[in-house]
Amino acid sequence: MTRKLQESGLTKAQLRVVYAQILRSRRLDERMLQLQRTGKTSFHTSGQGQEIGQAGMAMAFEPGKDYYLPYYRDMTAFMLFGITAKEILMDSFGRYDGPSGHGLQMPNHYAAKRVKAVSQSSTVASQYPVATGIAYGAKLENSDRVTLVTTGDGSTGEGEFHEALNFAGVAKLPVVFVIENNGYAISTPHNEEYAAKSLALRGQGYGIPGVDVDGLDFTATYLAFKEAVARARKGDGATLINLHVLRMQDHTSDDNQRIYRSKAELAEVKAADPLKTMTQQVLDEGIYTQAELDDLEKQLKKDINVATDQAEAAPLPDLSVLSQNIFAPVDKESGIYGNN
Amino acid sequence: MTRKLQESGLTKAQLRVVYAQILRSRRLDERMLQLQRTGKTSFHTSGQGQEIGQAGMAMAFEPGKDYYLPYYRDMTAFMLFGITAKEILMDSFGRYDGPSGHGLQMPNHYAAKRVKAVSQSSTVASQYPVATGIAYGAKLENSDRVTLVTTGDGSTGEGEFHEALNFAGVAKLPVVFVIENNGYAISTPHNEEYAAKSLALRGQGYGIPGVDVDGLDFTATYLAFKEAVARARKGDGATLINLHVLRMQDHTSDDNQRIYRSKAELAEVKAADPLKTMTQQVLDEGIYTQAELDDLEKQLKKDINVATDQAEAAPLPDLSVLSQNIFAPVDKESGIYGNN
Amino acid sequence: MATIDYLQALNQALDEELAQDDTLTVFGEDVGAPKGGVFNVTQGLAEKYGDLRVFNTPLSEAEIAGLAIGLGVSGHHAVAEFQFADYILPATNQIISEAARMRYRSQGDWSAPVVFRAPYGGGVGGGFYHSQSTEKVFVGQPGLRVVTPSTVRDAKGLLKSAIRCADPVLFFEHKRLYHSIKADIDPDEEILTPIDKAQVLRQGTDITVMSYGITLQYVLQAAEELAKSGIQTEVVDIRSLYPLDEATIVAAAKKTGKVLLVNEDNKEGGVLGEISAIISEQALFDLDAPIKRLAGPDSPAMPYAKNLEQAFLVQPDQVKQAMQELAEF
Amino acid sequence: MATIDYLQALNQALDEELAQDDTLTVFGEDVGAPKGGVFNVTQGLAEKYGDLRVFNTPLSEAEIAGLAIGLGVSGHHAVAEFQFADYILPATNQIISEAARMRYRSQGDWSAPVVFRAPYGGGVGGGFYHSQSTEKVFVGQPGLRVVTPSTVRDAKGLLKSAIRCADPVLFFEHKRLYHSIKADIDPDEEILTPIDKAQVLRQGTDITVMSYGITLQYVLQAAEELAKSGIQTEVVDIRSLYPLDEATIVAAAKKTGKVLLVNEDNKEGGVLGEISAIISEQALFDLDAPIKRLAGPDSPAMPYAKNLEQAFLVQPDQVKQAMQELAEF
Ligand SMILES: Cc1ncc(C[n+]2csc(CCOP(=O)(O)OP(=O)(O)O)c2C)c(N)n1
Ligand SMILES: Cc1ncc(C[n+]2csc(CCOP(=O)(O)OP(=O)(O)O)c2C)c(N)n1
Ligand SMILES: [Mg+2]
Ligand SMILES: [Mg+2]
Repeated sequence: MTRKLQESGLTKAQLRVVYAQILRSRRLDERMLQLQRTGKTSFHTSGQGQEIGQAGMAMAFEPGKDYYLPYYRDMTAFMLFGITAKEILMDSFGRYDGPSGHGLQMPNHYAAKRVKAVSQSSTVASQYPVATGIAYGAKLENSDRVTLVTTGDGSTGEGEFHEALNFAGVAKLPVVFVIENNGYAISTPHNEEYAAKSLALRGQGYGIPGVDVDGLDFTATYLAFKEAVARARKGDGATLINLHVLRMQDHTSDDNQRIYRSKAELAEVKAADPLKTMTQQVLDEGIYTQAELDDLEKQLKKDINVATDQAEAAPLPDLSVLSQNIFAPVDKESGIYGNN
Repeated sequence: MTRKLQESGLTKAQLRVVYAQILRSRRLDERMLQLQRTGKTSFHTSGQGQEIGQAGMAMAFEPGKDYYLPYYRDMTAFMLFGITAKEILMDSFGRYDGPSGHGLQMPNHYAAKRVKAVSQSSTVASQYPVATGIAYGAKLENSDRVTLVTTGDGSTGEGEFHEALNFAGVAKLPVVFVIENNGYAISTPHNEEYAAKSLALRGQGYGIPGVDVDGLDFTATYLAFKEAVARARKGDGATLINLHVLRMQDHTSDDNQRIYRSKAELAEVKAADPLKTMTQQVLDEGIYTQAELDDLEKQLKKDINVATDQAEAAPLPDLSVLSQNIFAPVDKESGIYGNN
Repeated sequence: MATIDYLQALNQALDEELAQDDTLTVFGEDVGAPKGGVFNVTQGLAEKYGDLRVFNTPLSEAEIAGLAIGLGVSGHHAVAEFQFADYILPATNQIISEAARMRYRSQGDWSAPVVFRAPYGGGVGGGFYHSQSTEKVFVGQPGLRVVTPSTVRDAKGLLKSAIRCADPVLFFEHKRLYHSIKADIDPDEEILTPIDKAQVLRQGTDITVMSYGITLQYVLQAAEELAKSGIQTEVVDIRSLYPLDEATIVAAAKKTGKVLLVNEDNKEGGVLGEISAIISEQALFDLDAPIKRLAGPDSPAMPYAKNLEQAFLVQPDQVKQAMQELAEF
Repeated sequence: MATIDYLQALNQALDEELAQDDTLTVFGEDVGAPKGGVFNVTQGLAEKYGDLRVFNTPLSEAEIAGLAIGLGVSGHHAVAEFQFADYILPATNQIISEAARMRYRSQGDWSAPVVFRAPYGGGVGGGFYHSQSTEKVFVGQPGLRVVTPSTVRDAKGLLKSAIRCADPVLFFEHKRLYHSIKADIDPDEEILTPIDKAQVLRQGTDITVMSYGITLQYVLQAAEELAKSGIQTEVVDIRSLYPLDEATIVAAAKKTGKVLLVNEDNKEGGVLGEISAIISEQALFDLDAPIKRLAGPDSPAMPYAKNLEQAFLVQPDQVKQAMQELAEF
């Protein structure tokens, strides 16, 4: 049973914001798929089905204080850290003002200096070791900031996943490792990715708690993350969270999941859409009325239209970028080293 | 309590051979340290303290049928697979007839085509993925051969360790993964290597059994490996064995463990020498009489002297080796590819 | 005869070798049924040869490499796919420490006759991690062959030869050649391309241009155009990036005395440097012009925005212009 | 003034930088107390600066690299040690995909000001995996500096500059220089060596020899000896292997018109090729002789048996002979 939103301990006002962001992110995701299909952008990776889990996750952190190393499906969490639809769209259009990649990175490589969301590569799991370095920094600074890092279930096969968790266990690092487990790595189903009953069991092998969390249940997710964050802030070390979510869309816009997922399975996934569940919850728990939701939908549509237009109108990177920021400039005065 | 040797189910004759090989390997190891100290060879890695565990391990396999990917402390197991002191010494002296490296590899890089002991690099844990390929081959051949691969406790930190176990779980490979856990990685104690209560717990994260085995207890070790091998032969997949042993000597002849291990600890390790325990056992259980043991010692000394002289007298690699066997010769007839 | 493209040629090569060598396995991320690889190079093979021989692996490139090596070591053959050439990097240790050294360090007791396939190259909107030319990371490792086909015929013949080769072969496939070049290939002809030879694709007397990958297509096209204005170009398909075919390279350089080297990778530190060094070591006094290199800029390959990506990529008109300038030198 | 060796110079550099930069951390396998590294480069530092700043890591080179990168990204500085240059290979992906690309892909929003130290080179009885020169694997990655000091002064000054550098620096230390070269260094002098410049160590007019690592010592010695018979050698310490200091290299080549390049690595595919290519591209008509390279053979580095190891290694007399032949060319 999905737990009540109110059991999360968040206020109604907070829950309104969360829900609105989730809905915004769904509508934005749909728009981005559409932009890709109509040739306005060249690529999109959808996060549909992972939004509720990501929202529960994001709400447990302090954006601006905590570091965040997202992966390519994390649009909802990224927005909850404080990023706008327009910013995200600028990255999709390859515009220089996009915070993630300034037109240099592919779409969906979420990052933003402003909220300590760190630049990511496409090489899966390679953010995990980097996250441990950032977490180690908190120890050096005697800070209670926490580092959040996410990846997919398939990506846990990588050696870098293992090496990071091992060191985090040894050094008791303030980091929350998240597996957004949607059961697939592109076309490869989970039983061809790993044979563990649950990836949460890996925690013990590193001396850190590993927990299974229902990422379709906002409250359950939020509370699990709250505990992991508290643990980390207190200096008790890392947690591994195996967050069970759904991948509702193709792997990316280059993929066609109907080749490897049956009609029945896809229908099931559609039926289990956690946004539907949560929409029912916000109505049932009196967080929004139906009329308010209708307004919200209208507002979001307008917002996203405006954001799309503005993002598209933003300038492409200048060609001079090709030779900028490769190395730091060598300091002319000393003549010897970068401006570290 | 150390279990009785007879409880292993091995015959007295077998146990006599095992013990003699263990003793031979200890005396050979001592000789190799001495050869290094006197400048006759330039390097040695001792396996003292790991012999009993290795013997229990080796006895569970069928040399010549099963593949074996040893690591650099595996001299005892390697000898039990059928390799002579002279062969090992040739490798130590860098002689071309050494089966492990033909003078090209450093000492202790145990390998021998004859018994399917596969050539190893020094890069720790990199034999683990290779072992899975060999194990996969057994499936292709519909063979019940098993692959044995060993490494140290510190080496379990490597990503390649993880990747190999993960795939072995998924593909249910007939492989036995061994961690010879001596509590140190050079100077680094186990609590700075990993935080798991036991490395055996990692098994669950890969969907394979993980077991802790007392590598100072021959019978316990042998029976645990027998079970793992039976599992693999039956097609039930891999096992991870965390074999608890002692490192009695310096990491290698380039190291000095008195810098990082206290006198008290080193005294404790010396007192716990499993060879002493086993010697008492063979006497108590009537496998050898004291007189026989005295003879055995004499015989071993003679053998090792002869082996040392013969190995030293063997030829160095010819300089032509520098340009041989880099690539397979290109087939002149077809003019197109190697002699695959 | 049937007209097939570069990708179909690769698929045919795998199909034929799977049929004739029953120790052969083909695997990698999403390589098995039903997807058959993200580019479809292995499409239909799992269905035909079973999912014990053609299969998906978890995301773990070091394991993919090691799995192949272990198969090779124990008498099997393996074609391992890295989904993108960018993702070979996590497997660097396996490839260099294990595969490349296996034969030599054991003096032939053991060997690793495996093929590592990797789609490389940019211009596909792939940003930094789906566009790189990573061949430079792996050349210069004795024991490891690095090759790349740049024609449809070689896509088939070189892959078949690589599979039959007794040594590990790192096999780069340019993504933008997959569907952009086609040729008539007799499906019944057994095509086996020499694995250690460069290839003169066009004879010429005025300038010599050596290249591989998509830029080789630009060179061929420019050579065709320049021929009309009387400039005759000797075009060499480098093909074997390591070890290089010194004899063919030096002969082609001497023939015209004017050499241009072209590839898509960054200029400094790429494989063109070695080719240039071989020429200036062995044919310096035959040269009538500096050995020029036309390559990508020395910035990380490759930015996403279309304008930057195009600015990064060596363009056909740059190739033609460089050739013209060299002819006029 | 105090006479110190190359290794002590490295230790001093770390000590001074740990003292002046309290964001700096130093770590790696066995780097902490009490061992202070398998070569003792970090000896005494954990005791002095605490084991939060100077510490052991588990065996996991990708993690070591990533840990450093994460520290750099979040405003700390890190010197990560790879126990041997051979063992950087498991960290290739972190170094190339993360460290080298961080600044560019984020247009300066993030950077990775970290140093990766690695003892390289053979002649120490280390066989294939404790002897390699792995620099060629990492050059040609825009965003990643690759340097190596070949003098005691540079061991100190270049490491200090690398630590202060705002970009990732891969720092190679030749193992056989650790104790074989000594110099008088004023402990109170703040030595900072330019991180992007080659260095002319000796002026000459007859031949130009460029090198780095142990072979540079042979070059200097031979130059000294040849000077007695009237051959004046211009000796360049390449020092910055990527990006190369083209200006210094080209000027030195033009000065004598006769160039010899020397290193310990295999010949084909090593960094000498790029140096040669730069020269033949920019100074071809100033050359009076082919650009020669003297390097290791194209076989896996490095066999264990003493006779083979010595046969692999470029020897002082080979260097001298090559220089003499070039002078007489
Ligand atoms: C090192 C590496 N190997 C392969 C890829 C190609 N690739 C991109 S996403 C992906 C699947 C990831 O699956 P999962 O971790 O489950 O995440 P999901 O996409 O399902 O969210 C693959 C194979 C990559 N990006 N990096
Ligand atoms: C990839 C790699 N990193 C570092 C080393 C250097 N090294 C050799 S042995 C060793 C410690 C291994 O410890 P452990 O795995 O516990 O095995 P033990 O020596 O204790 O048997 C290290 C760090 C190496 N050989 N390979
Ligand atoms: Mg997934
Ligand atoms: Mg150990």
